Amino acid sequence: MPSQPQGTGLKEEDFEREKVLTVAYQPLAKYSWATGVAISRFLSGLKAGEILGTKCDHCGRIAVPPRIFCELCFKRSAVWVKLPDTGSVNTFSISHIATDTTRLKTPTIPAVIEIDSTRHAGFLHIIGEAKPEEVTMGMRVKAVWADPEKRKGSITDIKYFKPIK
Amino acid sequence: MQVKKRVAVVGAGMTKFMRRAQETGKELAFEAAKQALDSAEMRMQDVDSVALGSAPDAFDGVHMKGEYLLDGAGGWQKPYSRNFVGGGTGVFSVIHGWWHVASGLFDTCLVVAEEKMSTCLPHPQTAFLTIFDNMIERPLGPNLIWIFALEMHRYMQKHKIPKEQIAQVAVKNKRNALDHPSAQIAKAVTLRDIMNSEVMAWPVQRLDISPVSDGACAVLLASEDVARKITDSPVWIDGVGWNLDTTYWTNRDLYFPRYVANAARMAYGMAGITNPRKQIDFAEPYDPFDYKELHHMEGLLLCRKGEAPKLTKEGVTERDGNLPICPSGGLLGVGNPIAAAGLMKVCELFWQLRGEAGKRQVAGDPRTAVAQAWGDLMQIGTVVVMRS
Amino acid sequence: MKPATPEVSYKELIFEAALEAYADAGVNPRRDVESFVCSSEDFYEGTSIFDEYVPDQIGGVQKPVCTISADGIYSLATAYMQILTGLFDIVAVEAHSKASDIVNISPIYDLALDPIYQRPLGLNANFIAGLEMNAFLHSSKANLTHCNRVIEKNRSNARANPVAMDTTHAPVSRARVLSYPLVMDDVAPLADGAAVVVLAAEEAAKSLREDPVWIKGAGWASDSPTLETRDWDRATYAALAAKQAYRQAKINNPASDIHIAEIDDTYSFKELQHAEALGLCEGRAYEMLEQGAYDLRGELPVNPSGGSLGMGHTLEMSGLVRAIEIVQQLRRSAGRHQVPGEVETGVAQAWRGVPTASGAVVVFSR
Amino acid sequence: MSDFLRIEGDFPVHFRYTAGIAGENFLREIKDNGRLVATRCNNCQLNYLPPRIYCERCMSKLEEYVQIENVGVIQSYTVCTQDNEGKQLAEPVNVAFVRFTSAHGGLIHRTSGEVCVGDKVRAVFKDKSSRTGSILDIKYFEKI
Repeated sequence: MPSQPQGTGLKEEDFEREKVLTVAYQPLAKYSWATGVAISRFLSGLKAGEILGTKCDHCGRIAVPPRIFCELCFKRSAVWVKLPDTGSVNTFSISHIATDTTRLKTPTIPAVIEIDSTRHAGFLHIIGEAKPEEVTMGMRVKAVWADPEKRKGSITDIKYFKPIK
Repeated sequence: MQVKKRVAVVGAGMTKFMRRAQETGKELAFEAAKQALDSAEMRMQDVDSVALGSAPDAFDGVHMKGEYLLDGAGGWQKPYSRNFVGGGTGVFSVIHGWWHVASGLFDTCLVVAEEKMSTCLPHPQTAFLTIFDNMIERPLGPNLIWIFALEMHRYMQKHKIPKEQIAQVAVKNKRNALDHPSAQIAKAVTLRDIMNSEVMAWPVQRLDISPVSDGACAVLLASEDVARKITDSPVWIDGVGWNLDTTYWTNRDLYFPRYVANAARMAYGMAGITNPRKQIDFAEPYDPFDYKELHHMEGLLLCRKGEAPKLTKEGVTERDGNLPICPSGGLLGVGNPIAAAGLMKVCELFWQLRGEAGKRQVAGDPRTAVAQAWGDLMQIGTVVVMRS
Repeated sequence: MKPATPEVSYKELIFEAALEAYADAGVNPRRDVESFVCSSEDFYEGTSIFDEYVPDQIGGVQKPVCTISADGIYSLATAYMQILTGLFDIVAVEAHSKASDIVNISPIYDLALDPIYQRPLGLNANFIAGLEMNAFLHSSKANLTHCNRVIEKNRSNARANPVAMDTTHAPVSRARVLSYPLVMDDVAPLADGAAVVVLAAEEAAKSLREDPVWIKGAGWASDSPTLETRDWDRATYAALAAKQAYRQAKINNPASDIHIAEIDDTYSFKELQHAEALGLCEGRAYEMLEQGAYDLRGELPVNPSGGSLGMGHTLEMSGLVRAIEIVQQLRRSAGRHQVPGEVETGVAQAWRGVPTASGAVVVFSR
Repeated sequence: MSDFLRIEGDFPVHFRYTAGIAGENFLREIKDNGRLVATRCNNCQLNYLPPRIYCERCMSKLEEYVQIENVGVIQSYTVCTQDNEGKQLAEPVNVAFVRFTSAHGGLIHRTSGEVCVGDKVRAVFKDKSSRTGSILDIKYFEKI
């Protein structure tokens, strides 16, 4: 075991006081991802106010988010099914921080929503119209859709899921 | 199954773990590699191959960062390659090196893991946005803590674990790290400190999380015949396992890391371990968050599902307990330069199994230990079983 | 391979390649394949920790799956090592390119340059290819006519290759200078594609098919990653990788022992430089090229597939495309671009592109 | 193709690179003294330029800095027409790889005007007052 591990630790002030030389750089890499057959159709479905899944005609499992294959059987799964826009909360968190770790004034409640009529299939989304202390696992929720004219074929076409009271 | 060549660890090295290092990533890699070579009294020209592990390029801010780091890691004019399995990379790097030697193609392999997260601004966490699905998750504005919080919450709910029992892990590991010369913030904390720390994304609080860090680690591997010439006390890699679960993490139940269990079974099978709780003397499971140590003890089959908090509460996992867990201080205590932190666990096994861990030495002449890392979208387990 | 594949996602592109490969090998990935090795770099994908996104479309869920951040030939070598350990009998290798998802490749190449010494110059990363090309032309007697001939040869070969993307019929032009002497036509155009290869240990391979193609040796190596301290007049990384692979394959005289070669031609001059590094000539590569030895019907065909210049450059998949071509040629199933004669031994090589000095080599035999 | 949606994205981060231990010394020598320094590996008899804290060949730790005479030789050159985003530059830029006889390595930088392989050149520094501790404190290489 080395008794004297090497390394020169710096403080943020060391940068501010230009104690060390640095190069600042802004990466300019940009992407435009082709969403493909499955996710294009899923997103188009959201635009139309529908949650679409795929059913494996081999094992019968319904997958959402949908894919053109069943990863467990390794077969094409081309049967599209319209799913209800209701489900239950598998797990959730109450987040006080934004992506860049700055603090939020109002917490967001991310959750994994299991969509009804599937077996534990679902996706990440946000809970709305609920106080943090009211949210529970297994809670029944329903999608709240953006106005049709504001939908753009995005996961955010569902504004959030709200508790079914 | 018959492995072609038995592989030993014959040297290890580690830099300090620091919030911000002045050294470039190359320089960090060098410092660790050099120490590993020196500790085995080996010259670079005697090393046949080099394996590197490093997590996302978006931390160091270099595309193809394996290429960038290679001279510091000793890769000049050598067979050199970089593996990448997210947070599982550190322990996986040893597996990557292991097959270089176990295949019989090389007698020796220098394994280096490096991470320089402080390059990434405004905060390394921001880069984690880009680990989420680019089509259906990123538009929701997620952050890394979310997935931990979602997994932790599910685990707590399934087994009805109070938060205090989980926080106990952070208390233990941060205390253990007081004895680690590389530790970034060696500071004892109380249960109350943790429970009162800022809530990031419930149930995750600030002190549940390991500190963001820069650093590097290295180990030197050798085949049995060569290892015995290098040292009288090689530490054997007797089992390796890795396993990747589906990307569709929202289609799984997160309360149990089945991919870790799969990887553990693979490694235990190779090592002839049938009863891990009895046959393993201590363990270094991956602990970037306190609950992960508990989750991974269960994944490593060191206890029943939901039993890890109880063992922690009873003191079983303390350094002087019956099954010491993270005697190094873990990521929570020593720091978390992602890939380097995973390899730090393998270094700890090496030092402990040789009786060289100094103040951190676990009692009772440990002979068999397991190190494990985890990563991706709560998805991969990487496991190494080592014996003295 | 195509310039763009807007109709499928990267997962769907890879799934199709995997289906085809598993059918060709006669394996069920869920039952038979024990380990999977993938190839990717985060900035090419636009996703950090891209290895998260690989298991489903290759049949690798809850199996040993890993990513090697390198060209597919490195992954092939990794799978080869995994099999040699005795741990696995059947291992699948995956590589892909979704270059059309990248809005502009230049800022990504820029991110690969040293941030302290090169990036502040603010120049397009292809200036390094320009410097290397000029150094190569100065140190060898090869000239721009030879570079043009490489481009013409590979484009012509690609026209017989149904997998290749459509190649221009226009004559080679040196008008659009990127970084003198490097012009647009010297650079392989980006393409999309996906490739999956199945490797099996000897007994397993024999039980799967009558005509397996054997890996006889694999090598990979890097020269200095620092531009200032590497060899500039030759591709030392390729020579070292070839030496390692040839030693395993017991190849003493590559110019005669190797019957066909698929080598990196990311830039036209690189084909000549790599041919020399791999020992695919007695004297200089340009002489062989002049004599027509590297033509599809020559004595040692080089890039009969069309190479990256002809087929399209598929990022980390390029080397695996080279390897697959050798397998098809040795099986004599290459179709219209099948080389004539008895080809028994072939070599495939990859380079990781600017600014690296890293590459891999694999030797195949029937 | 309008049936197939695309989603746009990027890396919403920026980077701050330290020059490192050896890089710091190298750039400070340029900034403060207008000198080029290398690190010496006595084991391999090499002076690394740009300097580094390790010998990539023998992995010795390098701590001895030696001054390199400001006379280099053009090893290769190019004329670059595009910037780092692939946009056409207003004026093509002459760039060269310059080796130094007493060093292992060299520097890649702009040249003033056209050069040929084998030309002797020297680094021209910015005025001391405008140097910032960057590789751009070298304005360019010029023929001697």
